[in-house]
Amino acid sequence: MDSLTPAEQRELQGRMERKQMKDFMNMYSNLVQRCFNDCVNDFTSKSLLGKEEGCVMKCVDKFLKSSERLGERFQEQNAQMAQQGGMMR
Amino acid sequence: MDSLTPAEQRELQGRMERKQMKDFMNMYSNLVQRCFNDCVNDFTSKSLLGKEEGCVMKCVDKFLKSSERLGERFQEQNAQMAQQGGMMR
Amino acid sequence: MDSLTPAEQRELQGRMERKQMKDFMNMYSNLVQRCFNDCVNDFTSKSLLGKEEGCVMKCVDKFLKSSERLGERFQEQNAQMAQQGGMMR
Amino acid sequence: MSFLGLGRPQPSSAEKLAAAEAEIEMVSNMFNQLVDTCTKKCIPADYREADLNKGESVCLDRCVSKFFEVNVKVSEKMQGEAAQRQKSGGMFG
Amino acid sequence: MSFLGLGRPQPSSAEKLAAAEAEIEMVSNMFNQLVDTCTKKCIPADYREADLNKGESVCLDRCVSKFFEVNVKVSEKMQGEAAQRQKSGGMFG
Amino acid sequence: MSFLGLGRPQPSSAEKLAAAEAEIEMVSNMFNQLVDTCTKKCIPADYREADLNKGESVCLDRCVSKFFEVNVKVSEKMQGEAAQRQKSGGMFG
Repeated sequence: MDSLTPAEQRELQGRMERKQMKDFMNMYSNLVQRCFNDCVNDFTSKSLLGKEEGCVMKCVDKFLKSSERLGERFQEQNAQMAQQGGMMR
Repeated sequence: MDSLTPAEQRELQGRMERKQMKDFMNMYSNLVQRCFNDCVNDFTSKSLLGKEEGCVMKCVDKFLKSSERLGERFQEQNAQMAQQGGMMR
Repeated sequence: MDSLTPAEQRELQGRMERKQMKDFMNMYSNLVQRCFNDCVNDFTSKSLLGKEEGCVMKCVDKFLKSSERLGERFQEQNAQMAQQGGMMR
Repeated sequence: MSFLGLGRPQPSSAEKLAAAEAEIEMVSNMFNQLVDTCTKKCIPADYREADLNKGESVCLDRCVSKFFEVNVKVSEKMQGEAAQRQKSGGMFG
Repeated sequence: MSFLGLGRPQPSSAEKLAAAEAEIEMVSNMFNQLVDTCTKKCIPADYREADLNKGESVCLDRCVSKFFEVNVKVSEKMQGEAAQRQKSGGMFG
Repeated sequence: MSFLGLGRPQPSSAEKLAAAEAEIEMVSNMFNQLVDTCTKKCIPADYREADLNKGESVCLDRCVSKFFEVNVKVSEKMQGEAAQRQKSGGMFG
């Protein structure tokens, strides 16, 4: 990556920002889909039941904490692998 | 969105048309995958059985009717939410 | 497709190569996800068990062989359909 | 139409377009997920008849309503989390 | 190669390319789904041996054949639906 | 950072950017799959409490470790396959 010119790095930076935005939106909608799927199963009412809402809130919390922990471990492993000269050696 | 110039609106329009085409293709292939998955389970023959074909046809019909109904409700809810000043208030 | 100019064909070629690279990466990560899902279920240890590793290796092998066979059949069917004048006639 | 706070004024033309596009894409993705989720919840996989019956139709309507409600709850919660995370510099800043 | 009627003559160069690209992408997506669907239907998840056995091979071949047949049936049906929908202006015009 | 051998010097600017982008995208996709896979393996779907408990945390850590190990094994294997396939001209050349 160090062989990119400054202009190329700026372009890459821009693309990465758009990608981050897209990733965030994907993460958000996966989160909604998963928590909806796991928590909402009663369609005899039009509004969320109290226990469904509680489940969704705990699901979101748990998912965010998991993602954060997984992100930390992922970066550690990635750094370790980079030191060993990449996955392919 | 009203802050876009006419040229920007045309560009956005074009991108949206390409997106619609892509969405249609995705919808189509999800439909095929779902109906195939739910209806085709016999691999002792090379051709579709009569009951498999009947199942696929009803599956497609039902999926299109569901999507249409979901589309109507989605637009109603979206309009209602826009009136209340967006999801974020 | 024969109505494309040489310049258009080169541009299309380039896009297809980028798409192939993307397809390969998707195939690779689906493969990892599937084999991980099916083979790794013990989280009392930090390293892969012998039987987990064996399962992953056989899973990869089997998946590559399946994909190859499916690719051959797919091309045959596609060619046959093209002769009959396309899916839509 | 201002979902998750996208769509606020942006300087350059490319950025304005990208923001508008992202907003439309978000709504469209949300619809696709709604279709996926609610048909799975409400339509049994045996397909006995081509028409939606009464029970299925009502289930779909309620599913849309609950799906929006969950989206509102989750996005409110995420905004709170985002504010907290902005300092600590987490992965989804 | 004219899947779902894509690929008819288009005026501008960008549109021609987009149509050709869409056609190739459609075929490629169809293949990816085929792989996903047919391996799930035909390959048991225990992976006792690295090779495809006879039963798995035959199942894969028949799965491809049935997958194409379903695609033909569904796309014929969708064309009928599309013609009907064009007047009423539904979501998938 | 040289995952699957991407990132080697490329002539044109567009190609260099595409390679760098592909590399970043690969790492990012891998993370997304890791999140998907490991939360499904380690977090039960009943959500009794908002916090991660000890067992869930340890399971997530080990899941990451095993997920990387599987990636290394699979990519080594694929490199071998790729070398073999290059002659026969298979689909994933």
